[in-house]
Amino acid sequence: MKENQIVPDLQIRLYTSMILTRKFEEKIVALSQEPYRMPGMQILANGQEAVATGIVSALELEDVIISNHRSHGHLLARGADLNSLMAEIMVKDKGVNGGKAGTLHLSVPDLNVLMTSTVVGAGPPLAMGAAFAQQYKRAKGITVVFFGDGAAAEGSVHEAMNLAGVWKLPLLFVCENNCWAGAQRSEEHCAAQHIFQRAKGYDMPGQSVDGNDVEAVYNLALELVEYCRSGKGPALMEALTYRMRGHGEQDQQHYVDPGELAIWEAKCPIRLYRQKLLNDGVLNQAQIQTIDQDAETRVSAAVAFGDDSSYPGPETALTDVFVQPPSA
Amino acid sequence: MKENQIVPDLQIRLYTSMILTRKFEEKIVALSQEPYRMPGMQILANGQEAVATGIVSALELEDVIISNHRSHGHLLARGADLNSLMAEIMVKDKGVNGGKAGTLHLSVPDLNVLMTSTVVGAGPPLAMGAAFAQQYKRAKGITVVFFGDGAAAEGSVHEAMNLAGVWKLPLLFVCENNCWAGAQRSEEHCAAQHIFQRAKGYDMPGQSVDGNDVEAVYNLALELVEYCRSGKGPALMEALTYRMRGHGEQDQQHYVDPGELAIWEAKCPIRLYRQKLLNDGVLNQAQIQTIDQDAETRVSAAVAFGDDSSYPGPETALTDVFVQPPSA
Amino acid sequence: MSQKTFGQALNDALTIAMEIDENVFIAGEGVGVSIHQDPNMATHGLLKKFGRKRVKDTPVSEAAIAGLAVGASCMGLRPVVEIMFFPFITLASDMLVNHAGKLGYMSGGKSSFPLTVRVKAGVGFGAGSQHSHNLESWIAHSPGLKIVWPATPEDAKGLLLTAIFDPDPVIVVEDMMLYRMSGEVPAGDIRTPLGKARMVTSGTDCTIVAYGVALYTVMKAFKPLSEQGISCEVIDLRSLVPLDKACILDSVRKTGRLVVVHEANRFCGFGAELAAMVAEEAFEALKGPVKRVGAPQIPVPTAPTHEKIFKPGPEDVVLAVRETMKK
Amino acid sequence: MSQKTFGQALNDALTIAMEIDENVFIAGEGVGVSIHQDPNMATHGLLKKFGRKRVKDTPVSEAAIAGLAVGASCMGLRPVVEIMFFPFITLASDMLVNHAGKLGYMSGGKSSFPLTVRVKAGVGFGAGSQHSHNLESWIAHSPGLKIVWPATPEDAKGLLLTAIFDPDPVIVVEDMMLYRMSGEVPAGDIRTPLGKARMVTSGTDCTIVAYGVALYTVMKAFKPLSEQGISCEVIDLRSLVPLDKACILDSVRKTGRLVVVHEANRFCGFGAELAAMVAEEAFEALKGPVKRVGAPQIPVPTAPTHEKIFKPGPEDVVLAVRETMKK
Ligand SMILES: Cc1ncc(C[n+]2csc(CCOP(=O)(O)OP(=O)(O)O)c2C)c(N)n1
Ligand SMILES: Cc1ncc(C[n+]2csc(CCOP(=O)(O)OP(=O)(O)O)c2C)c(N)n1
Ligand SMILES: [Mg+2]
Ligand SMILES: [Mg+2]
Repeated sequence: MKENQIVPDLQIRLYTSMILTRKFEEKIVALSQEPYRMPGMQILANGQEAVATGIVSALELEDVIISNHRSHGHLLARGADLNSLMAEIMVKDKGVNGGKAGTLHLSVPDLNVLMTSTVVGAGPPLAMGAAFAQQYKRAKGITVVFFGDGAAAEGSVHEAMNLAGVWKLPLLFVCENNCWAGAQRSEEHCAAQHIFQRAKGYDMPGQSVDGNDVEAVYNLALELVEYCRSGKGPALMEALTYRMRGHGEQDQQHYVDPGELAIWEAKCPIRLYRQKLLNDGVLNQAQIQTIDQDAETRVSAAVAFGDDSSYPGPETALTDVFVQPPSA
Repeated sequence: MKENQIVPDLQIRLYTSMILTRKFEEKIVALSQEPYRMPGMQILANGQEAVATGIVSALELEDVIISNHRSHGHLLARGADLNSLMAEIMVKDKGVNGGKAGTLHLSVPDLNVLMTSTVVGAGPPLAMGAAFAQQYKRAKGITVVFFGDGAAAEGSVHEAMNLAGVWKLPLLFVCENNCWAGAQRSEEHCAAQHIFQRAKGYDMPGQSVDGNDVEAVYNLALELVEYCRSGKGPALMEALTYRMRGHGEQDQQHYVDPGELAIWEAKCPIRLYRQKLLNDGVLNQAQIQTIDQDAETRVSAAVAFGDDSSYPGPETALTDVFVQPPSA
Repeated sequence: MSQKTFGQALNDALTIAMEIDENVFIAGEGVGVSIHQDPNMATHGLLKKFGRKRVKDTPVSEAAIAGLAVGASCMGLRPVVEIMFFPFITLASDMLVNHAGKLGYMSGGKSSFPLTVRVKAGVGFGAGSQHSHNLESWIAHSPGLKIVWPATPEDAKGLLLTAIFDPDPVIVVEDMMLYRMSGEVPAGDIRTPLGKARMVTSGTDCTIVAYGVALYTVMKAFKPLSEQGISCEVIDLRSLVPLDKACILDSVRKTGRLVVVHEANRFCGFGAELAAMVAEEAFEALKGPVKRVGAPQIPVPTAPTHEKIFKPGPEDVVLAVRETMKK
Repeated sequence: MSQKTFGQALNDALTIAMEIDENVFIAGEGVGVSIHQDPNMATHGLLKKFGRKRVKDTPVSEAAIAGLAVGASCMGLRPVVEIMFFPFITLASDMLVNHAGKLGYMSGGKSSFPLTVRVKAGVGFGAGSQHSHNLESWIAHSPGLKIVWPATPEDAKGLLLTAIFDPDPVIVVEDMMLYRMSGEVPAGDIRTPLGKARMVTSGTDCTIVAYGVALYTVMKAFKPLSEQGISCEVIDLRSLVPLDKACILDSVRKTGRLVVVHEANRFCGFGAELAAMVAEEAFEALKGPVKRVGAPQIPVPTAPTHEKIFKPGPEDVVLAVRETMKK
């Protein structure tokens, strides 16, 4: 069972998870600047680490996670192996999906990170299916799906919320409201001020939380996960946060007010939490340094692992289309 | 301008519109029982006349109507020509759409009944487009879209409500909640108790009304139409009513509790209104009889008109695919 | 063996699948309680037999129905979901094409999606183009999806059972016009293999390939053709993906001619694939042009007079065979 | 005439259309404010020029974007909406196929839908199969929809302008890999007629039909083929619906051979239609098998090594031509 109190041990784990994600993605930033190192689009959750860490830390391993295009934090918080994750992001054959997923479609079924869809809004109906399976099998696990404020405009999200509400599925909807969908602000894609306000229309609890406060996220997640697990039905959680590096690594954020960026920079979930743990005496400078250093070491090792593996062989392009391919 | 008070003249029009719809559809019931008279599926609004009449009577002719599979009432309330309507339902060449629409896809663009889609849930995004055109052209009209409680589960409805909310379009969403979608009850397809409860999630007013009380429908429609027309944005109206003849004419309603049917039979919007007008001295028995008789006469004439026309000629099967067909 | 309608055979398959595997469930609009009280409906009586846990009436939400199937199948269940009419596949197409068909591949083989989608097809019930629109070529064009189309009660049962227990996503198309057709159906758990066409008649002059209800249009043309001394080899395709290429190519190598018949629009229809394949891989055997019989490029019309124009008839098949024989 | 990139040519077309007709507006995800600050994007700078009334950034709601176009066009506007990437057409497909393509027909010609949908296609940017999936054969199979696919900056402009002012729904496919390609583009309001293919080279041995970026793959094969003494007639299709059948058939009647090239999956791809049509209508002229060059039946892969397997290259074109010449 998860701690339902914030104890130092947990606090250290929360910090460690966030800093690992940050270092991991900072490395991707650096590599993206080198030509041909990082094929495809790199879409990072920099600034949103507290959401992934806070929520995934409140889950049991049997709980299923469905992720979206901004997935690295969800996977790392779940404890995915850094090496095979980095290799996959580099689209290499030692990657967790053999170089067939790339950064956008990572899945680690062994860890119940069941799938990642980058069709915006597709996660919720998929998650609804997973949660149905849990209910059907009377499993203890619940399903958590991450989607953005932009995704909330897709019809599929509505269908999934409605059906989950009717069938009372063990499904936690997590909307990471990072103020943007591409270059559009939330006000341009969301009619209501808050996405959690829709919950009432599906007869489920809906709450919002400061998504840059990892303990607040953790606490609310615990409460709502418990609600879902108890069989009462789905719940909707909206985490208010900010996307610090723009939509993706190609995005220069020309449309973003630098003042707004500075405000959120000051609210960096990791910096704030580091300060809090120092103030509260949970960790001292040296211990922080060790943790940070360790994260960097692991990330470097992961890159080395990725570098050490190759692009997948051409022959594997044709496999895995079917489990049971037509006999030729 | 529409009367914003219920005056006798209006009351008589409301009654006349409802009884005309009822007689029209009762004739379709009768003809459906004869072989080959009524091709396709006949889906009737028997019992729901007060919704169509109440709302459409609160509109101006410049207002656009988007209808669904249960469309006859919407069209008749708008004043569509009975002859060409009946001929179209009989799929004849003198039908309003030349026998290409049939009962399910009637459109009378001259009367601003712009289109009818029988893809459940498709009306709202289409209507959103029409309302956008009105806003774009700074037209005075608004758009009204009719959809069912079942349709409210479709993602397209959510997308349309959200976008109409963001853009503040002059669009009245009318959900005819008749307790059923096919053989499923509202509770099986709607997570919340009321569909109007979703309005808050789109920052629009949402209200419900007794859909069997034509004056109540008219009054609420007036209020919400005025809201939409004034440029404040969309609104959602839920009319609670009942589908008396089942989903369509093939439906024997084996799954419907006869007790429930009896309750709603007693709440027949036409019977109730007739009684009220008699009680209030707005009409006497003889006047009622004249109106009813007149409706029947018009309906019979329409059937004769339909009978008098033919199935469309085979050559017309190939036209109207494109306005500008490829030059051969 | 017993005499069953096509619909009863489907019902039989669903019953058996649910009996032998706890992980099979069915879901869709009205699969439990239906407005029809008709034993020829595939899901008739299943709610009573298996209860609300395993027979799920859903809201009118095609994307969610398909999403349910994708998500639940990835968790090890075997969902059998229904999309009521073929044109509504559009609403489920993101889930089917971009998810069911691709996520297994992108997982590097770590995930699988053993789901089945039943969908009703067919022209001729006067409801017009929003209820009738055969889109098999869309599915067939999408990698990672299988699609089968039974023409007989026996295959209805055998293909549906195979589909349900296949480890990949399979779309099973049910021709509405066939539900009431009767035929011999073996009892028990029978499986018709995917990717094996059925030789209906063997012949020497022309190969005719069809599937679903179009097969019967072909059979109606068979007699007049025989009378004209033309010997046709008729193939019931049964499975579009995987496709029994060998059967078709072998037959054309023998007859030298191909006519393909389906109810879908001819332009870019599945017949185009068959015709192209033969013109590509059995060209040297061809003695006359390949011919496609299908609908003209118009939406499915509503009026009976127009439906006739749309729907290929036996006379169209005869004409096509005669034309390819002329050369 | 001036030198413009493909993207600038599209931008030019949109600008002109909006200048000459008040009823033209554009809508889509990021068509106003974009994460890209790139003059080679079709909608670059339009928000600044035409304002928020006519340049509408939308929520991420593809069905609603398409519904907006259908509803607004029926009211007399000329919407030009963008669906960001081709696989997301699935989400808009009910609106496009069941509504834009059918409602005019079912109205008996009373309504029309002069809308344009711009969609980005293409393989080779490493985003995998949920962002890359060319589905032109879906659109082409759907009655009532037109679809064009420019390969040059001039056609990008001319076809987009024609599409916008065409009275019917037109899908304009934009190959992402072409946005930065430069070429001569005439100034002013130019219109490329729909349904007219462009003869790129004339030749005597083999007809090669391609569209979009695949045309350049063909051109890369042209030289080695010439060197081998094979004279190819290359046709840039430009418009898939309406289709310039006469151009293709005439060419094949001259050369006796057909090779079709596209980036979409070969199975049930648009090339199947072209191959079938030729095998049906110009059979007597064929001297060798029709050949289709396209992607194998797998989702668009992510890894560079896999993308190479997927994407047809000049060597595949050479091989196909040589194979049909052999017979
Ligand atoms: C169906 C679909 N439409 C459009 C896109 C392109 N796209 C990718 S991410 C994105 C914005 C999503 O915004 P949000 O859901 O808020 O997530 P965030 O990027 O902010 O994390 C868009 C429009 C897509 N991937 N899928
Ligand atoms: C997209 C789609 N799915 C399913 C259907 C089949 N269908 C026709 S009407 C109907 C029920 C609709 O219920 P509701 O919206 O409440 O309207 P009502 O029939 O009660 O007026 C269904 C499921 C359809 N026409 N379109
Ligand atoms: Mg966002
Ligand atoms: Mg209803």
